[in-house]
Amino acid sequence: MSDAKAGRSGPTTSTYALIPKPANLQCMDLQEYLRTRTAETLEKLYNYPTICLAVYRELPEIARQFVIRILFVEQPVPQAVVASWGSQHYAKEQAASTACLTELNVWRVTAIPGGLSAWELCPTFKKNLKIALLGGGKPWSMSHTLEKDSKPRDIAFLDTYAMARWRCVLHYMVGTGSSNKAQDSEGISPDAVRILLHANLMKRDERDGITITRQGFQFLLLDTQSQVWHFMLQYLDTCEERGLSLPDCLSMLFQLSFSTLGRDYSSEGMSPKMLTFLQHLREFGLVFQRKRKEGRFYPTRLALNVTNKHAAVPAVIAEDDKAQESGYIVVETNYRVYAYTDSPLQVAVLGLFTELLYRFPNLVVGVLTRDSVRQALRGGITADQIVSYLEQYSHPNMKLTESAIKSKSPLPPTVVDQIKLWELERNRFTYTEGVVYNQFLSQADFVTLRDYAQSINVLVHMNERTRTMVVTKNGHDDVKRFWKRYSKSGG
Amino acid sequence: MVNVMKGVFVECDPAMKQFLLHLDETLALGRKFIIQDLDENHLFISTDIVETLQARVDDLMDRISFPLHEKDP
Amino acid sequence: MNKQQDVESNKFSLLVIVLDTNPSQRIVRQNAQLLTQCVDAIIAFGNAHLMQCSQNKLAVLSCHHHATDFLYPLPGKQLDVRQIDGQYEVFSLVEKTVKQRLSHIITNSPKLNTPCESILAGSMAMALCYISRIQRNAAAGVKMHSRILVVTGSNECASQYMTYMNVFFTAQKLGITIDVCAMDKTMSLLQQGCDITGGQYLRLTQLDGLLQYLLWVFLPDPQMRQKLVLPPATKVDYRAACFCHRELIDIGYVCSVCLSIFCKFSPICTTCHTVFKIPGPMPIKPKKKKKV
Amino acid sequence: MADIDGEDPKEYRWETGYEKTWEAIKEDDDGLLDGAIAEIIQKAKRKRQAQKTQQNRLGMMRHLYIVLDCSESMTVPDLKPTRMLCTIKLLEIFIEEFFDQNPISQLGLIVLKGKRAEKLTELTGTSKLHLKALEGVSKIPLTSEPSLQNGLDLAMKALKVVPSHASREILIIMGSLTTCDPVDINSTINALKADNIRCSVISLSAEIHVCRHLTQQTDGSYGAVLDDAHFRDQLLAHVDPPPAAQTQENSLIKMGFPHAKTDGGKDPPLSMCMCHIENTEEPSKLTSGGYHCPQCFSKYCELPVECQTCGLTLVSAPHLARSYHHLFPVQHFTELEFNGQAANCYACQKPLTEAMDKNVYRCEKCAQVYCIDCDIFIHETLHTCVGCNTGNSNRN
Repeated sequence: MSDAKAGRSGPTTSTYALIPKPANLQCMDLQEYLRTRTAETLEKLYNYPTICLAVYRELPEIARQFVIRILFVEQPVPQAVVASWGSQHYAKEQAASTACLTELNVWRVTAIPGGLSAWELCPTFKKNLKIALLGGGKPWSMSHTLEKDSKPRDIAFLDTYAMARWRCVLHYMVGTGSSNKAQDSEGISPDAVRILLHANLMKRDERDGITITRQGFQFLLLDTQSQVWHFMLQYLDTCEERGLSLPDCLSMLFQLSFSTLGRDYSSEGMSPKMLTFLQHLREFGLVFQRKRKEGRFYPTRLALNVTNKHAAVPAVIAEDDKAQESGYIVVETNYRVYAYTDSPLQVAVLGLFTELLYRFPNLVVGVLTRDSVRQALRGGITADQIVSYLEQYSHPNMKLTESAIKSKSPLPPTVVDQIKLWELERNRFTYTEGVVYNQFLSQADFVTLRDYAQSINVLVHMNERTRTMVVTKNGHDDVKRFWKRYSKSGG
Repeated sequence: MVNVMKGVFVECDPAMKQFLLHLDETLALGRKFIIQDLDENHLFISTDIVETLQARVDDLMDRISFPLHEKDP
Repeated sequence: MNKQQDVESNKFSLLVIVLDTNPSQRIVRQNAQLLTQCVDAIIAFGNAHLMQCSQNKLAVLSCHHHATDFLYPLPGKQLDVRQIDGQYEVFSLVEKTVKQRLSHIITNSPKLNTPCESILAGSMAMALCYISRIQRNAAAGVKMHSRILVVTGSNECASQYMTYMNVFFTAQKLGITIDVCAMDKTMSLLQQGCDITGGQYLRLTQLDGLLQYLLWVFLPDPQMRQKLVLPPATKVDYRAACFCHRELIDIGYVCSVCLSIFCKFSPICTTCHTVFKIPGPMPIKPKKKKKV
Repeated sequence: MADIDGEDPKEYRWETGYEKTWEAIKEDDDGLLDGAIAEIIQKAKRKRQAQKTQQNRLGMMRHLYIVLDCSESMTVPDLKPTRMLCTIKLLEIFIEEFFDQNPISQLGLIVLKGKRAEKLTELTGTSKLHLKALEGVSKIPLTSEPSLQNGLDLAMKALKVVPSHASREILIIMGSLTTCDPVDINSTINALKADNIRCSVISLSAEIHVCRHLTQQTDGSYGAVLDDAHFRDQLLAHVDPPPAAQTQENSLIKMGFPHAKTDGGKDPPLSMCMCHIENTEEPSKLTSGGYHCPQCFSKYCELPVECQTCGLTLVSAPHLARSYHHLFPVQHFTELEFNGQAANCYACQKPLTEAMDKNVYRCEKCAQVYCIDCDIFIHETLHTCVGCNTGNSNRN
């Protein structure tokens, strides 16, 4: 039985095609993103010190230490030596770090005299990381000196501006933007809409209108920093189509993310294409520029540390939303949800998994019902997402109750459990598409075929007594071929 | 020789399996759909029935769940 | 959904480097070039720390013979540094600020006629005040790990014993690790500090490859050091020195009022002038009997 | 406030007697009270420091029993989440602090449950044991009334035998307003007084006469808590060693300073330690490290400890050094109105501004200027004036 279990994690992916389950929002971090790139692309990307710096910061902590240890070593370092740096107790973590460095092409294997294999940092990466750390090389593209801005913008202004711009996108998604488009002259551009469509966050419906998708709703449950990153990744996906070069755009993005908040930078000397990119960033609120043609811009908080959501300077929330963001939701044991908010966005998000009962100027009352939660689950939102959203925004007073302190969650345990139960009851079945083999003539045949299926990791289930086994759909061809060869040779 | 059949491998709890067996026996979905009863937690069924089956199970769950609270006083 | 990750990434690490710039250090007296080399290594090391994670913070203090000063960051407005090459803006700022401040300090310091000791303990106390300020200002829910790295080529002196001890215990209480890189003599007091706070003590006999040593031993956070193989801690001698002769002793007499340590019994405490009624071993004797 | 120019002369006399706490609280520019409240707290902290005058004679070797009420009254949720849970949390902090500040002192725990007193831990010098016992306290069913007398008697019995040069103390944490005692409690109080045992009480509800009487008779302190923060302050006030009692005998105590032995870099032979030898839960293991009593060479894995074989107190020099700051405290800084004495705080480099820093603090010795946070940090935690220790010019 245990063998059968081991194979299950793999095949479940094949169920997507079969069962009408919605595709979930896949959020990649920088590392995952880079892993999907080819080695040549990576090599090209490592030509930019900014990208090297960003990649370095995203490495696992052991990997970071390894890189810095060999950064100043001229010869390759034998693998055995590198392996001896880590403690035995953390061998697994070390192996993961080593693999990660290899996958990202940060280092590679070379042979050294004596027949040993050794690690050597990829020369491009090494050179450019050194430049970022110690200096040398060309300045980054936006660092031309500027005259002093006569009216410099302060951080508070930039925050408000960035959030307003970003909220435009979010409001557009939930449709609250479209209803009062008349007053809100700053809608979002066709370009942004195209990215939303490309990212599957929104889709065209029958009447050629645009509606939000399941992934879109999941997107809304993310925090702002993750939203921006996901959105930018989608943008980068399409940047080649616009005639922009991926390395250029990515390096520009990281330059912004490494810039200082509240400081102005120059767009002088940028290629026309990069200027277009800058205009797009401006639209999403990642940079502030007074006029389109002005050679001066300010990066905003959204652009800073774009890859790392925890690095986001916490004050990302504009002043007026402070109270709301810090917690405005009260959940009672009778499944009622009180949200002290008037933001249509927050109401819309809440509406994803609660049944709204009343709306007051500053308060919305809803109730978590089986139906409302199931609807959210059907939309691909997980129970954990719902719970963590409610926890994240729960009212400070909720955190002071005895049960909250004991259980470390501000929500009533019954409600949390019930939401999870509602999710579980939907998953009483797991389906795996596959092929069943039965009526074997001899035990030997069965054992041979079973062992083969197991060895190539396609066995889903087997029962020795009834001589029955199930293999995955993808594995069937291999097993069939093996069977033909086997039966020909054997009998 | 060996017999080979395509279909869907289902893993569930014993109670749910009995429910599936019941649906199969009573032809509730219009026809038989279980290809092989593997053991108490596993079944092998035909592919095209899965959607109907899922809807049916959802139905069942709806019928056996109780509203936890009055929505409005 | 990924809470564990949340907990892990919601932290940052503050490194305060206390650099001994006292011109009476032996290595500086022999070759002034070495100080420049040392400063370069420290800057690169500090930047490597900043490079680990965008939230990481750095402060550099110089412990000069007449005063202790912050080399980085400046208390008020930072220098306005624009990029001149491919170096990351923040790193350039560190480099410029440290060098500028240091040359300012060195040129303005009073002339030194006789060699004098470095007041490292006081500089470390200042570093602690700085750390506790950053800690106070850190946002709620953000975990901050702080440590102090002392890089010195001086001798230590017993006159700072109390200050050292207060610094070590404060650091221990606040969970601050003290690392020491001794470039000349063995520093047994500082070694105790490393032991008390769980830091690394490294004594170099030569300055070649200083940066490599620093990166190797001191760059990993204390939390991550257990995952790496680092030089093992040496046994530290914690014997007390008596107040009367300043000699290390195995068994001594302690005043019950002021805890002064004496190597021989005396009827009056020289520190607090308490008169002792009963001859020394008496109060212990009945106890011994009880135990047996 | 309209009446800037002095008090209203028509104010009645009985009104002036009040400390008008509500007038002390002023809204800041944003209409928030936080700033004002923080200021009151900091003022209180400074006040407490000021009271800590230089005491040359302190009871450094303390033997303290904590007597904890576990009656029904501890279930009251006026301290969040309940009195009991709040007390346990604070006691954890207290125990850690106590041993941090009083490394050669000993502590024991007594609980009062159901009119009886039960000794949870004996007097020992390691915090681990007490913290473990404290974990179990939360599971004690909280019922009926406590008996103050039984608790005091039990503690007294244990404290009577400690050496005369040590200070003997009992700290009682009372939730209940009543006590259910077997005989007249005054006899116990008199006995405590005769034995020089200092009794202090922290009441979680209200002031109780018999407790007040007890503390007055035995030279202890009495406090009734307002809220959890105040409770914490009251409790932590007991961390500092009390002044030595007049009658306390002074003596020189023989102590051993073991050093972890290494003979020429070789690992010492494996041996058993004495501290775990009778412990059945964690039996003694053969190890090579450890501290050896310089008198009889018994081995212990932790310091400080009293040698079980020869009765010698074993400590390390830093343990003693931990207590020195009580004896050599940093001098009180002078409070000055801020008018640009310095651009930033000498210690933490915080830029000083008129808006944020109304007062600054100056050390009279080295004349450096500090912000209020550093003033408190230096006096409460660091115990070292930064300015006095960083300038050679001031030293020589």
